[in-house]
Amino acid sequence: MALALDTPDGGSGTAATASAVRLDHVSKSFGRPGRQQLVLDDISLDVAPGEFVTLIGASGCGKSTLLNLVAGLDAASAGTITVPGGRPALMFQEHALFPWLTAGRNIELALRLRGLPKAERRPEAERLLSLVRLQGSYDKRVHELSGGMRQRVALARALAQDSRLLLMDEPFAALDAITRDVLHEELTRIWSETGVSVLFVTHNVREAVRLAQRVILLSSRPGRVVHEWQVAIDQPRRIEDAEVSALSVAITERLREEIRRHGQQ
Amino acid sequence: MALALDTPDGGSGTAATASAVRLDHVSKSFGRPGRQQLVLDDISLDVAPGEFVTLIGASGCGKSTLLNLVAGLDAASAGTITVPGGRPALMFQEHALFPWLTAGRNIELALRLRGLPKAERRPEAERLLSLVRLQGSYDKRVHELSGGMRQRVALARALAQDSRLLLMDEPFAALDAITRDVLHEELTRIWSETGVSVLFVTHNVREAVRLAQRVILLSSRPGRVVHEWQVAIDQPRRIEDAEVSALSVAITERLREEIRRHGQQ
Amino acid sequence: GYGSDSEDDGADDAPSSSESAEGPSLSADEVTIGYFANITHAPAVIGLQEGDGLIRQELGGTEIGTQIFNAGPSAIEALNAGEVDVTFIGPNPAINGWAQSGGESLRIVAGAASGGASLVVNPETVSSIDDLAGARIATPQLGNTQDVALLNYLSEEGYEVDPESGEGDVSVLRIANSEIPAAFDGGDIDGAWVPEPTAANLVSRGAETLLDEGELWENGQYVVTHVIAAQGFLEEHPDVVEAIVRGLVRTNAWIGENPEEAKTSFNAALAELPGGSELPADVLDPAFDHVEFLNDPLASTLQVGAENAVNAGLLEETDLSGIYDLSILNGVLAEEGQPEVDDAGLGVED
Amino acid sequence: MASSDLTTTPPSSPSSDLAGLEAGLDALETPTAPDHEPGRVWRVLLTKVVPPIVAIALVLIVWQLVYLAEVQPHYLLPGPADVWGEVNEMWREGTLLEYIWTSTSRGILGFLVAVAVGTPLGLLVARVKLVRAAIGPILTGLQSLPSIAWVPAAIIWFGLTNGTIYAVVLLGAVPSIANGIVAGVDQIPPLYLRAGRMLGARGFTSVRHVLLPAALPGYLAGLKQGWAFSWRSLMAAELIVHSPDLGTGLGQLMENYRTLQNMSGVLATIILILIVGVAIDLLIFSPLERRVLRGRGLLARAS
Amino acid sequence: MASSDLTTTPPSSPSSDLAGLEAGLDALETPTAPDHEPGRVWRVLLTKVVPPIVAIALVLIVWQLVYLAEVQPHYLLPGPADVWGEVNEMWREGTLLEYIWTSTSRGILGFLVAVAVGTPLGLLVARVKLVRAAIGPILTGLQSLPSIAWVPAAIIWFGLTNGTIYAVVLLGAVPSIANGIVAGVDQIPPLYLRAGRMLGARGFTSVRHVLLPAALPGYLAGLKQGWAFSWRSLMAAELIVHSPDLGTGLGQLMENYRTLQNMSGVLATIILILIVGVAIDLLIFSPLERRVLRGRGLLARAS
Ligand SMILES: Nc1ncnc2c1ncn2[C@@H]1O[C@H](COP(=O)(O)OP(=O)(O)OP(=O)(O)O)[C@@H](O)[C@H]1O
Ligand SMILES: Nc1ncnc2c1ncn2[C@@H]1O[C@H](COP(=O)(O)OP(=O)(O)OP(=O)(O)O)[C@@H](O)[C@H]1O
Ligand SMILES: [Mg+2]
Ligand SMILES: [Mg+2]
Repeated sequence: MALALDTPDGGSGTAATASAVRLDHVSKSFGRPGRQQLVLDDISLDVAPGEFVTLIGASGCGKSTLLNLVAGLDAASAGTITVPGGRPALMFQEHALFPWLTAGRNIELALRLRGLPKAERRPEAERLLSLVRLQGSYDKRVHELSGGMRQRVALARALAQDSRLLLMDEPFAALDAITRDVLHEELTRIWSETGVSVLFVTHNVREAVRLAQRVILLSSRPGRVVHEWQVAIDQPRRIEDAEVSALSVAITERLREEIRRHGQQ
Repeated sequence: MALALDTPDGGSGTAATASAVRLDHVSKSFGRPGRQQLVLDDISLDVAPGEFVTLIGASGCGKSTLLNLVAGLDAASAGTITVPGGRPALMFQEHALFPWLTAGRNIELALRLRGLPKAERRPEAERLLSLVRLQGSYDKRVHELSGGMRQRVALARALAQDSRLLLMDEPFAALDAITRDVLHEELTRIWSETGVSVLFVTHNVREAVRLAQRVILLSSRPGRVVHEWQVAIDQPRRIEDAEVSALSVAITERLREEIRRHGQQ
Repeated sequence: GYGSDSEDDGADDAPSSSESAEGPSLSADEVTIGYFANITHAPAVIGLQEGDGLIRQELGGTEIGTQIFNAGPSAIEALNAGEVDVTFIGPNPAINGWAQSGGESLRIVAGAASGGASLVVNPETVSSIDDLAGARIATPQLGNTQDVALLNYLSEEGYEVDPESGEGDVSVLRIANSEIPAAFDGGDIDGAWVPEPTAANLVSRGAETLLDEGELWENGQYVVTHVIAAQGFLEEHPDVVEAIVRGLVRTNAWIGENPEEAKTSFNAALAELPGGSELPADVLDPAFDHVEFLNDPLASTLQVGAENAVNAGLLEETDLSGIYDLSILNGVLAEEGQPEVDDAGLGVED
Repeated sequence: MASSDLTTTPPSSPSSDLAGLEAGLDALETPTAPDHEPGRVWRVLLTKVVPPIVAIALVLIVWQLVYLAEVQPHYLLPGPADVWGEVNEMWREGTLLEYIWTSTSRGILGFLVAVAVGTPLGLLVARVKLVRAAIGPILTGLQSLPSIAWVPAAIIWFGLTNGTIYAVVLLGAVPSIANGIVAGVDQIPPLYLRAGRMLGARGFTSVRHVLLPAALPGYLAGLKQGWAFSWRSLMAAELIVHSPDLGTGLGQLMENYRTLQNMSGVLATIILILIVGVAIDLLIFSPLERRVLRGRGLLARAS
Repeated sequence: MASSDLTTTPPSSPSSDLAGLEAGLDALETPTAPDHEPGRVWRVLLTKVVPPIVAIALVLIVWQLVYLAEVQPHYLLPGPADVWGEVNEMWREGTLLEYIWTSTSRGILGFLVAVAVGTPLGLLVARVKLVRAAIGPILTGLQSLPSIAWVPAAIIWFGLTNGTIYAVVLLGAVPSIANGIVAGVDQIPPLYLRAGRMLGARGFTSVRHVLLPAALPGYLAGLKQGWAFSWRSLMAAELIVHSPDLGTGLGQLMENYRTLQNMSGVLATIILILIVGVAIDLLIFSPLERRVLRGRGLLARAS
């Protein structure tokens, strides 16, 4: 049975004495003064250390913007963002691999900047590549990789940073169902073994439920937290599980409602 | 009930007197002579005029490569490709929008190159934008669009070409479930109204079944056609339909098998 | 305010055109004359002045184009290209132009100036000829008149110098005239064999004249500027050349009679150039006095200069006969009641 | 647990001498605080107008100090006042603007012709393999030929006219501009070319709608270098061709000052040339560049 | 229904005069047939070696014809044989290589120093807004100052040494190289900078691992222009400063030939300068460029 624990709009239930990420009334608008567009509106959000949170919402609702704010790549227009654990690892929606390096070197650069001694880098890069099922692609240039392969190299690079907080923007969008399943497995394993906190954006509601402890739904224009679900299904879960399906259907229904409501405005 | 009609490996059953796309024993390898990698191996494939065919396969199996060959962007290493209907429209896996133009202008450029008179371009571009649910984004620059919005503009641009053959490389990968549903609807409508032929790559097996008349499964390294399903479910279908689900499960199973077999080699 | 000191108040802005309509028309509608804006070209500077320049007056209805050069090669290039018909120039570019064209391009039709070059040195490092060993002496250009003179002088004094590179017992540096004062001030050179007004300029900065080139020549006279004409132009429009030569002869005569006015006039012409300014008296006076303006091209000194250049290896053996055509000059001199000049056997043979 | 508030805390950097530089290098990467405040005009003034003025003031002060210390005799290194006097004189004589205009108009006209010639040439070299193999390296060779080398030939062909000046300017600028567009085209991500091709852009349509706009940032950089080449070639040409009928440009002016050993004049001319160069950059290239980069989201903007 | 076989049929183009050009412009976009055939070496020869040779041969033939037709007197436009004779004489005298080497070594050394100075300067201008506002436009202004303008100042500071020559070369090349890297940095897609930042690249690490490699294609284009500037400035400097201690370079050589009105010599020097320029491009810049572009998938490759 899906043990979904609905909480009302906004704010997380847990006390915020120690959080991996904390957003306090954060807003963000784009554009020149005068012609501004409000994208995120008064978002408050807590991710507890070791928590796995997924963000869902319609296309263009501000999920990537939110991750950028948390990553410190953009400044919020209002509110404060606190990330106590130091620099998070961000996996961009576009792969953002460096085209002047090979797949393996991209990962090694992350290892190097993290401070790993030279001798350990190559084996570690190979290990990460095989983790994402790309053993043997070490020497491939970025333009020689397929879309899904690039995404996996980017995943390996993000993992190479060994951060306490992992921000992932639709990391599995370009992967086939099977590879995705495998990587779900790996990600869950890494998460439970290392206790890293994860903020994960996806369009695949089943994926969200499959992975997360908590699913957050954003509305569009402007993005607001409209709903949260605690996912109390035991790990190991599988994406085909009936409980996952059931909760997914409920979430999808709410998402549809949200979009419909927006269309009527 | 899912009326799936399994046909054995390779070759299409229909007579090829008139096809929208015809591949005859096509192979493609990359790399310098001596260090070549065979990506597509002896692919024979026919798309009948007005047919909707989806291609699925593991990440990196050569789907995008195949579309590039059909589009004439790359030359096959062996075999011949015939596209009688003239230049197809290709929607790239990366959005491939021109960053120096606004969203609307990107679409207008396609209209202009297709030969539409100046006065009709702007209204037509607006129409296409609202078709992909982006009314009001005409003046946005590419870098001001979210990932999913870019993908939708690219879809609108491909539709603007009004080609007899539409090649689509994971066009809905970055969209939320609801927007995707809506666009499925639109695409099916356009397809049935205009009789365009579609060759559609996706990782979402349900999507493949939801849309296609025929689903083709490619194996990896090298890519070969390993299986085909005729999808005899009546339109209008919905992605949640039981028949769609049932066939999807079967296809996913076959895909898993294929990947497993590959892993063992 | 802008242009408040502007000299032409519009009215007399187009004197050359209005003036050219006045006089009798010569065989050519138009003639282009080249010269340098420096002291050894003073007859041109003065004679071609807007308004009352004597050369201008002689040319009457023929329109005059002027072209100011800053180095001999450009002048010869322009002459060869037919862009300049007559030009004032130093002896060595004329010899080089003559030699390279196999005697086809030009002829010397008159002299203009003599003298004006000297070896000036820093008295602290070079006090006599004997101190020249190891010194660094500048000339304005490889193979030009002063360069050849220096090389010749050094070899006569027993110093060995490789003419091309300038290496040897004395280092010979080729530095543009305009940079020589700075090089001297910076202590980069111990002296220079230069024409006026650079020599006077160096003296005003503490240099001393070690040798006046005139001391090496008979009468102290040697050609430093003469007038050449393109052969084609000379054949087609001898009357125009004659007018120029007559103007030159009269200008030289005027300078000889009115040296102070000539200085003022020269300085004024100089100041009128874009960016031009009058030379200070401590440079102008000695420089002007050091140059002699005369009609005689001093053909024999040209011959000697060419031989020196050949000896120095800076010129291939050249036959200079035919480089002079002094018939026009001698005709004009006869008219003016002055003695004829000699072409040292290098004249055209008819 | 150390809490770093990303909105306010600057990135921690080593407290070495290099810290300032490092911080500077990070400047563009660090998100800037949004500026809705009314102080915006002041901010622009502060960041755009004050720094160059301070820079210029600093140079002037150092110059004046060096002058006063008489590191070099005054006739070799005149002070700012002397140079200003020289400029002022040209102003009063009413010749200043003529000098500037003569050179600037020649420079701009020559540059425009060079663009018109260099752009198609560059496109051909960039896109046609045979042409590239045949003349690509020769272009670079030509680019490194000093202008003076062309003068004799130009005089033979064009005489002592503006034609010679323009010929020398063109021969200097065309290879540079062509090389600029070659570089720009080479850097175009192939995806755009492919996308253009799929949209049906061929030949000149493709050049106009895909190739040129895609190559624009690199092309602009090439144009800027090409302008510098035009201008320098012009200066060289003006030294040689100097006839009163053609008007006097800054090149001749400088040469005359040099000949007359008038250092104040030389410096005044240098400053005039600098001002023209800076003005061309500020009025033409900078705004163009900013527009192009901003349109493509390559410029980090405030807010 | 007309069937167009995409593998073999070229794109249909209008049968106008422009057809050839259009086809050429499409060349890179059209997929090339894979070449596994053994004839590959020949193909490379045909496409890489033959075109420049044909181009040079054409120029020589036209030149010889013009010479024979005596469009200009021979002393103004000598024929190829005369010029060859001049080169040959330098060769026999053993001075040829010295001239080339003197200039080339100066040019390369000056260029390297200019790179070492210009690169950090350009990075500062590109990345630090204050510096950019303060000296960005001045850089472009400096770039357009003719080399000759620096000669008097350089002589005052450095005397008649190689120092003066290098100073002139540097003042010519540094702004060009700095502007090149500024342009290169400006064109970096912000995504890479952000990615680098997320990976923890700061300050010099960021410059080394992200900024420089990302700006490399534009930077290389700037270096090429910078080389042209160095070389031309060198020629200008060599014209002015000619002292026996310093050796004779090509600039002096050309000036000497001009003085002597030896057109064959002038042309021979021009050709030597061209050869050096082409060689530098072929040996240094072209391979570098090709490597950089190929590594990033910006070069269409056969197969
Ligand atoms: N640099 C920008 N300038 C202006 N508007 C922007 C900018 N970046 C994003 N936006 C706008 O902000 C909104 C949210 O964008 P964002 O990329 O965060 O969406 P998203 O939730 O990630 O969508 P998707 O699922 O499609 O990736 C969009 O409407 C977009 O147009
Ligand atoms: N230009 C190239 N050079 C070398 N190898 C390439 C090149 N393009 C693609 N490949 C290789 O060809 C294979 C197929 O790539 P392709 O992009 O067609 O895969 P795909 O099926 O589209 O995968 P995905 O679903 O991940 O997009 C991959 O192994 C890839 O590494
Ligand atoms: Mg997004
Ligand atoms: Mg793909």
